[in-house]
Amino acid sequence: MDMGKKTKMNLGKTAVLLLITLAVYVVMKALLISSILSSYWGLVLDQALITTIGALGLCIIYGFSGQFSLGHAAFYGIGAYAAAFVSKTYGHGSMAWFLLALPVGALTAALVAFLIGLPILRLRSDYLGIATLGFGIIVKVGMDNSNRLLPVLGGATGITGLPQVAGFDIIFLCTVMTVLLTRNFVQSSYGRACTAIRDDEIAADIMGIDTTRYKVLAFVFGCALAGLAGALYVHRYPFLHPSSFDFLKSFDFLLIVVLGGLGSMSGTIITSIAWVFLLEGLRFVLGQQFLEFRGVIYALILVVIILLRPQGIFGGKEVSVMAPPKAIPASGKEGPHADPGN
Amino acid sequence: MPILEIKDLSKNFGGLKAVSSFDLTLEENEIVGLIGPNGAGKTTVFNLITGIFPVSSGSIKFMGQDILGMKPFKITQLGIARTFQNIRLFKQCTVLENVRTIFHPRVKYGLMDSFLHTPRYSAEEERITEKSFELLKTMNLDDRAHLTAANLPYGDQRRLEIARALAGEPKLLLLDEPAAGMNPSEVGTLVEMIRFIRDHFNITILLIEHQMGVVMNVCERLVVLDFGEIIAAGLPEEIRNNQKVLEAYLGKGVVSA
Amino acid sequence: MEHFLDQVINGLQLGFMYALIALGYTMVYGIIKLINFAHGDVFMVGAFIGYYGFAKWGMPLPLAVITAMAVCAILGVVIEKIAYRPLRYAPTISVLISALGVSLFLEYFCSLRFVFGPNYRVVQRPFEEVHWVLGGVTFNNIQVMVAVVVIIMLLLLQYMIYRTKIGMAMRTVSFDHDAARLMGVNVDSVISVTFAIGSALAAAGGVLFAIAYPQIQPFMGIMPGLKAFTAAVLGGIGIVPGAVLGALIMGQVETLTAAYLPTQLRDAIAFAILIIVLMVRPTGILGKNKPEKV
Amino acid sequence: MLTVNNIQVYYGAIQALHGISFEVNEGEIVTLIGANGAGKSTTLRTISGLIRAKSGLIEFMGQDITKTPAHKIVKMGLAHVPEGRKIFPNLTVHENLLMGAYTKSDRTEIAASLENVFQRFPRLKEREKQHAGTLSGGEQQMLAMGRGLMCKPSLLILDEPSMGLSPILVEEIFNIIQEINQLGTTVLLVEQNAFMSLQIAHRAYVLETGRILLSGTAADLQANPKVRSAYLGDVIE
Repeated sequence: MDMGKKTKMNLGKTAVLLLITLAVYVVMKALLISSILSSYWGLVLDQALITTIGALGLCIIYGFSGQFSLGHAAFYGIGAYAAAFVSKTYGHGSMAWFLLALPVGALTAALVAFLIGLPILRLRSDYLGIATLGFGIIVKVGMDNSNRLLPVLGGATGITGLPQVAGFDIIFLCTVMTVLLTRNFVQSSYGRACTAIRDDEIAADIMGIDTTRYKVLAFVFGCALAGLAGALYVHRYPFLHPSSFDFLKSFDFLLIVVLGGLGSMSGTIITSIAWVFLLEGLRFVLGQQFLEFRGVIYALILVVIILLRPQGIFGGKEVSVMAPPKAIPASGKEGPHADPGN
Repeated sequence: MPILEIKDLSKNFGGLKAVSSFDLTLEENEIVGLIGPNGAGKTTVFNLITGIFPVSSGSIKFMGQDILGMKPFKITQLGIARTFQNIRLFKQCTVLENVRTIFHPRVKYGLMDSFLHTPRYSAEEERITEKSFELLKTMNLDDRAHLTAANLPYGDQRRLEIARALAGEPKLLLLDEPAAGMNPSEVGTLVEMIRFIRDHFNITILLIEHQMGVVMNVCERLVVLDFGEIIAAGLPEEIRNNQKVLEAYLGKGVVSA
Repeated sequence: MEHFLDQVINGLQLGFMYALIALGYTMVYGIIKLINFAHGDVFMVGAFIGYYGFAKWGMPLPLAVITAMAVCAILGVVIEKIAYRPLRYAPTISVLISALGVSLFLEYFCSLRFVFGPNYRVVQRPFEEVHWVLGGVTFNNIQVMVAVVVIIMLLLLQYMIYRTKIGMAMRTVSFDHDAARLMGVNVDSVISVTFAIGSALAAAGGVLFAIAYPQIQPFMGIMPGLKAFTAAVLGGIGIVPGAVLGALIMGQVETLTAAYLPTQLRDAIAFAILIIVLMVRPTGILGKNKPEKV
Repeated sequence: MLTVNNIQVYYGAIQALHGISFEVNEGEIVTLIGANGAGKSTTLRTISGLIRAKSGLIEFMGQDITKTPAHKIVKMGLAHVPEGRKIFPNLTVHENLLMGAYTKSDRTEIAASLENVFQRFPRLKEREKQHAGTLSGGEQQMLAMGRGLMCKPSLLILDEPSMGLSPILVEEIFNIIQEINQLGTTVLLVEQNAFMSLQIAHRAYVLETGRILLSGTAADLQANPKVRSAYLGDVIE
């Protein structure tokens, strides 16, 4: 196999991935335009994609780097508020300001993640979990009282009248970009450093990897994705309320990532979409009369899945387009041979 | 200049002396064995060299540089690599990934190249993969490159740890019981491999081992540790006939037996 | 100053209740390393059973408390058997997700109209509230009751853990399952007992809570559960005196913040203190940091 | 008394034992020797029920215990002193010993056992109220053995009792093992310290990577050049 063949294979996978997404896009678009998919289900679809972006962020943090975060929704919320602030104060529905609000949301979340991550990522497993959970609650209190700092943020009553400029197209595009970026990151040397930390932090350290640095890197990247998801969310739903970002939302992200199978991007993507549709689907299937059973059924499904598939649905595996190309050594070139005597 | 110079090294855990007044000088290209009964403090010496535990007193110099108080990853990046007595592979990763990961500190592309998979990324990945396969081949593991590390038999896991350590391009390699859990034919191969590694990669090797077959065959010099103190040092033949060593190591009955 | 002491007493009352809940978290964590998110909901079920007992079924209060404790002990054991035990050898995160599922199940199930219903209920206390003033400090009979009940339970628990065979077995299981098995300890039954005791304590806490802050609803367990868990981590999770210490600190922090700072900041300050403590002592105030063996 | 027949054990996908068979007769000291990683501890853990064998049969006192849970095996009279001792550091010496008699409920019997253990290990009596974590290595080993004896086992399994002990202490421990055996307890001993254990054992098995390589009387194996070479490292052929 010649040099560059592997590169081609990688490009090949990217091409296949893009083709699939294009096909999905065309089908979805057709369904939406022809109103086979009602605007209500269109909204659900957008929510599913936004959830996917946020969940991929946690997939990086927890699934690939092993950092147990129970505060992911806080960063989703920070992104949402930062973007809402930009759009509400300056944008007023302008597309250019909206496009600016997206990176502002992501970067604000990333910045906060960096500042909080540097000290708390020293903590291990459950202690880190509870510290991030605590951070999430602090952020929620901050949102509830945000009007004291900036009246436009609305405090406990939330913000209304946000311009709904995000549509299916841009949300879909952001999702595809997120999937590609995450995949590329995971399949790079930086991603491998993170995965090594997940598997054995001490060994990674002793094998020459600056563990603090890569834990923070993964955390910042994952939180930036949560921020991006939040920024999209506020431009899709006209009403922003602090309770959308409380710790129960963090648990949503967590259970998606775990049910999908830790360390599986494909699992995270599919579970995100399935989970959002399941929740709405239940509403639909149960009808008004039995709607109150929705929560009970939802909880039961959760317990049953985890009992049946403790490793998650995908159990760390990837579907082939998301998997790294199988590296094969260049033939012809002889490696050194130990060729031991016996 | 010696590659490693340890002087008067001591380590206490609570009141317990794990290592005391330990001296060791390694010259370039040596293979030296560190032996002694279970619990003698051998692995502690490795942990002190690689910076896992802070040293209680003494000095450690690597290629003339004082490495006391450095973080483990920094010490490794200077050129000391090791394997672990209780195998510590990146279990959920493939064999190949385990080796490729260790190239990270010297990788020649940035984060942006990672995100965008630029040509620079591709070329460098190509190089890392080639080198990893060379190392796997050296350790007879190239046909298992895509298996998950956790599913390898012990012998293969031990050899993978060595391959992984070599990926750090070390000047000094510390092997902690490389033969444990291997069958006799694997042990024979291992002895050859250790010699090959020394010659081919031009490195110094310090190894802890219980199987005397390996130690006597591969080491040029031995240091015997018991209760954290050196009780003997010298050529394998000398050690083999040293009564103090035989008693400490094999039990008192051995001489009469 | 008197106002301050009044607040300290209020904080003590809250802290005592947190302690009852925190003990269940810490015992379960000590034994199977699980953050049992369903624990706060067991507390809620306890509050409801107790309330039904004394308000609807006409039980005397002590009997209502005991009934709530018994029902919840069984509930705890059943939860462990169905949702956690099958995952004994699975990754801890799977068990945690299962616990989340159980937690949601209890909340939504209890919200069903034919169970407890989704709405707040105001609890009619089975006795009148009586205030006393002693040396300028005000306190009431509810606070005295809470203190007495909690202290009795703590002493009983202490006795059980340190003076009985099952307590000794619990301590060995929390050190090492295999070593305990080799002594002839049936680890599964010890785990069941732990869940039973933890849940019973939470139930007692629930009934006290219902009487002290006379309002109950199916989601009432979430915040106290979270606070109690935080208290357990603050004190050093897995350590019984740590849970009590952490709970008392949490109680004080909360009431004092509410009294002297904007009330809305209460939760933020409580969790900020947790984070700061963990920065200084990564395993809590009484926690021991065991270095990993290399 | 104990028959192990062709047991195979896996850790996940890795096979740790490739069909081990051996037996221990009443009154014997039998030792399993071999290098680190040979599968000695795994064998013991399988016998005492901590790990399940994938196939094979283990019989103790004529009963099939292959699938019996560990806590029931203890009750049948098999005590296992694990590698690394695993004493309970936060329990006192006294409590540790009581844990050893966990399966017993007769108070006078327990008191008698306690008396017995204290007689054999007077050092433990001196430290009765101390937390076990504060004991020295040798004392911890004595505590672990004493704890094992508390249930008056008919078979005592010892995993690496000499680990980390000074030669004098090792000798003391081995003397005690011999005494215990002479008083009627059968002993299955796993040791790295091969020659020491061959001296007190009646019979021995040599393990290598999950298989039995050699077996025979201790005296025969002690004289066997193959064992000597495996341990003393004459040139590998």
